[in-house]
Amino acid sequence: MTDLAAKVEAFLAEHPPAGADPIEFLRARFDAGLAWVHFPVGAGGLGAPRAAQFAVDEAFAAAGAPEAVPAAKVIGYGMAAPTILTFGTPEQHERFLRPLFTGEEVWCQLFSEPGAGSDLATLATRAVRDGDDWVVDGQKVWTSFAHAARWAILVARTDPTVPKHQGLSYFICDMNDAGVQVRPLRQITGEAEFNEVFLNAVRVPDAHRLGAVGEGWKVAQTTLMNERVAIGAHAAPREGGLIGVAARTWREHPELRTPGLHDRLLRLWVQAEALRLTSERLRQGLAVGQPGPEGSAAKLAFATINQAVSGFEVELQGEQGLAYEDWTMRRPLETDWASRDPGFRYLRTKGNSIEGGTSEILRNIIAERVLGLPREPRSDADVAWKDLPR
Amino acid sequence: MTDLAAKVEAFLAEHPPAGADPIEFLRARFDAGLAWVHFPVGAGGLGAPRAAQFAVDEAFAAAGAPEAVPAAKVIGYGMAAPTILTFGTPEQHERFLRPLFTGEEVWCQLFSEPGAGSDLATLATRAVRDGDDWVVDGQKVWTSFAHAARWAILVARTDPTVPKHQGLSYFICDMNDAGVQVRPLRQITGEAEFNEVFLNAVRVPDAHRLGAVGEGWKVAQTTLMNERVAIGAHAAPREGGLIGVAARTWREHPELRTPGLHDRLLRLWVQAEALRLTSERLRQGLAVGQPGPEGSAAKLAFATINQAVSGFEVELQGEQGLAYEDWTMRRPLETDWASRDPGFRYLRTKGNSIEGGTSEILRNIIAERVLGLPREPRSDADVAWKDLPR
Amino acid sequence: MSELLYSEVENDLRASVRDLLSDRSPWTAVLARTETDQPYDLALWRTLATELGLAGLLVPEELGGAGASAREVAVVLEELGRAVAPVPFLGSAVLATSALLAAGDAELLPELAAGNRTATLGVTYTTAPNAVFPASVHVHNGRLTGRIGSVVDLDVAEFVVVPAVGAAGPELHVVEVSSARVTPVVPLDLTRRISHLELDGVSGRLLATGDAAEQALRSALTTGAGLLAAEQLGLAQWCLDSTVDYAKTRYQFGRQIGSFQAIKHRLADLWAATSSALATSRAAASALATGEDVGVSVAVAAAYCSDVAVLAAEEALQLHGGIGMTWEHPVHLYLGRAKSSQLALGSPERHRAALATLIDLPA
Amino acid sequence: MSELLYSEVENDLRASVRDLLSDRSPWTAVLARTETDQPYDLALWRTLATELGLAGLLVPEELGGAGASAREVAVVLEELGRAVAPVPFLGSAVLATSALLAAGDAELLPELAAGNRTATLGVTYTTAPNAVFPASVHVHNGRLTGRIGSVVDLDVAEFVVVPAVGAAGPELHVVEVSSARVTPVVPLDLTRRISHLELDGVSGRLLATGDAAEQALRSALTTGAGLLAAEQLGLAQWCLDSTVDYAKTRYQFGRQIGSFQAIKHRLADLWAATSSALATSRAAASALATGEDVGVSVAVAAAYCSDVAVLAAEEALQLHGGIGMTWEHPVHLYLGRAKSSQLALGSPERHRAALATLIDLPA
Repeated sequence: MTDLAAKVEAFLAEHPPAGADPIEFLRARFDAGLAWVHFPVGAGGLGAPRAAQFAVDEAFAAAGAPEAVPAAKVIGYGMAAPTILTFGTPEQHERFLRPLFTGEEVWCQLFSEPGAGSDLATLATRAVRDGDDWVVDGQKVWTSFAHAARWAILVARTDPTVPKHQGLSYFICDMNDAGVQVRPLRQITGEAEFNEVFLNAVRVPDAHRLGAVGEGWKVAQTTLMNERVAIGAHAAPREGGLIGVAARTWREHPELRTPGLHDRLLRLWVQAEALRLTSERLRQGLAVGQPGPEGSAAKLAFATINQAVSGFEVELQGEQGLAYEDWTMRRPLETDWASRDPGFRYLRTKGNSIEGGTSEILRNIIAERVLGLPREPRSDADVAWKDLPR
Repeated sequence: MTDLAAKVEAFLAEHPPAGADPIEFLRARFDAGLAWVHFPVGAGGLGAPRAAQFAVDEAFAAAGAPEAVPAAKVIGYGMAAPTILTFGTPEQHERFLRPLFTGEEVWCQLFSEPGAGSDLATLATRAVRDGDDWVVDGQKVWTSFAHAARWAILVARTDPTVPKHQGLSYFICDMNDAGVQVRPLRQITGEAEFNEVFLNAVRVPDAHRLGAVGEGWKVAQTTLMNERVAIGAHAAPREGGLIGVAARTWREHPELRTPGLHDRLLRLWVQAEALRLTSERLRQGLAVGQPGPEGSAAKLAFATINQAVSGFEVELQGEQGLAYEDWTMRRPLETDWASRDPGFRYLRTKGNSIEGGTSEILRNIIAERVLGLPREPRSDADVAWKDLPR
Repeated sequence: MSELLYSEVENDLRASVRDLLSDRSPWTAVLARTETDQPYDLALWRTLATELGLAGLLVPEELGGAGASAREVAVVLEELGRAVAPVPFLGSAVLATSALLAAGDAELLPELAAGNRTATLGVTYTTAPNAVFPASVHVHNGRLTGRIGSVVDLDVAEFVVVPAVGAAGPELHVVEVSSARVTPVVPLDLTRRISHLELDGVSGRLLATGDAAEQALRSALTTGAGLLAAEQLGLAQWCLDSTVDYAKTRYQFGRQIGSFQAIKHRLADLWAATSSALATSRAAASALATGEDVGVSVAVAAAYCSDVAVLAAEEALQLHGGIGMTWEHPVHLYLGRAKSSQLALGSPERHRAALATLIDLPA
Repeated sequence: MSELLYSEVENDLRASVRDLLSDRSPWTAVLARTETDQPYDLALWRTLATELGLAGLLVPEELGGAGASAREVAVVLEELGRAVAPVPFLGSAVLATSALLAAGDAELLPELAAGNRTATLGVTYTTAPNAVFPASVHVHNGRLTGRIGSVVDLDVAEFVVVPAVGAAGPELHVVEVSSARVTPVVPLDLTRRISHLELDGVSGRLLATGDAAEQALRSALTTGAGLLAAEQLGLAQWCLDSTVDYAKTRYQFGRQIGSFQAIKHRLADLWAATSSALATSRAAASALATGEDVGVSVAVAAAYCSDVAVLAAEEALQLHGGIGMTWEHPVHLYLGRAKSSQLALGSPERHRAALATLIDLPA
């Protein structure tokens, strides 16, 4: 048994998960350095190698240990925490990481704007220095958890006279500020998982800046890289994704089967299994400290297979595929993939190739960073942001 | 009956096709202005509208009239004749058009080079003025009929110090010149339908120039446009293409059928029929003087369907698909699509998306000329040819 | 070979329908209507039916119609598809009208042609032309009892042409919708409604029996499938056009996104597919107009255009990026219509299976 | 969950095979050999078999082999596929060896493992693992008579393991090729030969009968199909790598063609497909090594990698443009290998059909 495994065992012996108060348990886990073992001591970690975290998480999960609310994880764990760790001051570590880990404080991300999607660096939200504060004005979009969040990671333009990547800075924004207005953004499913966030003279103390003024792009890259490392690197059982739902329908409804749909289903099943194995291989690589570039490919394939399977599902339904369960506008904190109807999945999966980096951008990334193909000639790299065509 | 139809009828009455000497018949047809009725009087035509040619060709075909050898048509009829007509002097019309039409003189095309495929304008073959002649040195490639041709249309660089499109001139090259060396270019099928042509101090009289010095690109555009107008605009019967071969195999060999191949065959059949109807619609439009942009799409779809059908055919064959009829190097003047085996078709159709404009270039053309999408930023337009990166 | 170009008359017809729809039924209006209790625009429908006389296009002049052919109906459907217009044209002016025409009705047709009445065909909307005659409604002593699920345009129909089985076999009846129970379904396609129909000893007017009833139903479904292809074509064209427009006006990385080669190539491929869809749709409409080569032409158009419409709507959404995922953008109306239409009047696979028989390519 | 990464030992094995092949079997040599009367490089085969000891990888040490597993064999096949190396490794070291191992042979295996002899499996190369036991060869009085079409690597084999039907059912025999008639076939794949085998009252050595014979054959075919996926993976990787290299060095329009977005995206998609092919191939090799989850893993890898190899070779040809269409460029060697391998040891559809049974997704 490794040292770390022994530490986890000792912790679990001292803090039996069964019946434990989740927040208290998670606070203790943080304080024991077992939140993120690759973080430094005092910041929820033990300075262990990054790869060690897998085994720790699995041990806690196996013991049935309490976890933070799901809304805490996507942005908080996946993006805010590593960024705060890398660029934050000791005071910022102290203030933000523990309640982030316990889920007492939910985080959201204020990056995308209506005019800045794939080209995030062109964003227009302005932050103007005013004494010890920055005053922020602008509009953000596609913000999950905004209506539940206490804090946001925010990128804003602090200098419009320099090329777009150079004029950005990165802040922690208080979502309780009176100038923050959150409106649900209704999607084509009828639901509003996301929000629009309007920032109107929001005051952000300079002490809540992460990284230097003008280095926001560099900080944001850390956030986004951590997002992509996490994607796809999870162990999933066979038929764990949407293909499982389709396979179940096939098994339970012989009357819906046709020869053409049969071959399509089998092709999709093979594709889904191939993606599962690809993700598993990525996970095995990360676990031994060999991160592979398959993360971008996994996200790309995830979107493709989800869209193909859900389109297939609607067709398999026949008459029932003409119907839709419910167009009511709701504001869920998680996407309900499995229990909604095929029509919902058909519409919702359309977002998989857009959210978190479009499939087109991912293909560029693979081509340039993995295959080493040359960038396209660029016209916008040396132009002051304010002079860009738009 | 139209005037033109009456003229054709009178001609056929005077020159009964049955038993006629083909060359004599075609000379008479040329002299009667019924070769290309939209050409001027004296150049094989009657100054009729372009669209009128369809009915004339159909009437001659219906009467079983003699035709020129196939090798005369692709380059001679499709590309050389309209270019000579548009840019040639009366002397050039007089010298070249009649034997071109009768097939007594076969033509080939010296455009592509090893370094200039999709980017034809970057070609490097040099033509240097020497008295009344030009002296041409360079290497051309993918030249059909070169070993059978009397004349070639040739584009060469007459000024390397200006941007690439501006330094070209267009010539008629004598394939009997001692400096012309033709070597078969063997393809992946084992055959050599094409040739490499090496030009070593070939002398071309200035009287054989088409268009002004430096205007070779403009002249070549006429040639290429005429090529593309012709593609796809033919009436074909249902199952007329490769799909007919596959369908025949399917009907004759029940033992090869599987459910998955069945759905694939039907999808391909629908696709082939859709392409046939698209081409038919293009033809109907041309016949009433409404040329549509579907020509590029037809060529694109032709390559796609040919490749998909021939790949399917190999798979349908099962064990027999492992075999290949014959790898012997031959130099055919026509592609033998129907009587060769599926393996030959599988390999040969790979060229359909490359020859005469790659599918990638066709998509650019459709996007820019049909859909009006913006060109990509270009770096090579204002650079002297000699300074281009390569 | 059928005539695949548009005639001048057809182009004029298109222009008048397009003008009306762009004036009266912009997508903002269509979207706003979807969550009200009047998802159909019946005022627009009346204008189309009576002022433009489109409800009676297929009806002979002696019955008060325009005596036009499937070719003109196809042009109208292209425009209705382009606008995802919420009117019961398909159910009333195509499906019910075709069934009544084939069955030799002279009573209801003049009313439909005049735009006084609206009808639909009482079959599940997924029914393919080569399906077996439906047996879910039975006739006893001249009264109809049974259930038909997911009938298109039934919400706003006053009459429904119902296939039923009597003592002597297939029958076709005209039933007043007011005498039946209608249960609306929440539809994936927000712009076209479906409802379940229940008949509990309802009296109908007998239209046809036996082979005549079977043939009339098949004729209506064949016409419907062939002409639905035209609607799918129009839908695909809207998706292509609006995406091309967006790609010219949306800037990212300092360039119009339509200048990126990957996007150009996808739009070029979509244009090529749409051009071919046009050719197949025209061929089907011509075949329906002349009666020649109907089976193959309709199966090809239905199989091809169904998938092109879905592809076009999916590509439109993807290339619009985030904005296309929002409720307040029209792409989802087209996506829902395209995906539902793919299931309608025979899936592509079903049409290919029909084709297999017609062209002798058995499984 | 099986181990999907490469071990250090496997990486070392790969390096030594790759070094040897790049030294001894560059594509120019492979191409030059195709039209000679020695399409196989038997000197190279001897080096691989004896000096590197690769012919006996699957054979236990007590029979003179390396006692390695399918995982190591897969690594070798990746490299052989990458080089389209003309050696009878698949026929001898995989198919015949697996059959002999499963049948408990101790006579020929040491000879094969030592590289003294070469063998193959007497089945038509398209035979799938779940095919019925072949009945084209019959046994009477211990003598074999019949014909087997398109046997892989038979040209250079000295022994062939022949499935035949005797009085009591399935049997497996070892036959000396010199006692049979061998008719070479002109192959689509210039780098791998097939021949027809005719036996006319030939005596063989009986290996197994009944269920044991059936299981041995199925085991050999399953191992073959699962490991052919590794060869297809290597082939796809060569196609990807060489196309990426070409795209970086070929200039058109003043730019490397690899800077055009349409080409970048296609290569990115191909890389993603190849990465997934790797994962499925590794899973199949691990399953064959451990005996766990063999059926599903092999069917998935065979179905997936077959199509990825064809895609990779087709994309390589297209993105090389004209030069790829010429005989003097290696792409066509890979295209012929990929397309033929797609048919080999069960088509993708056949493997999907096998899968349907295993995972309970019936037609």
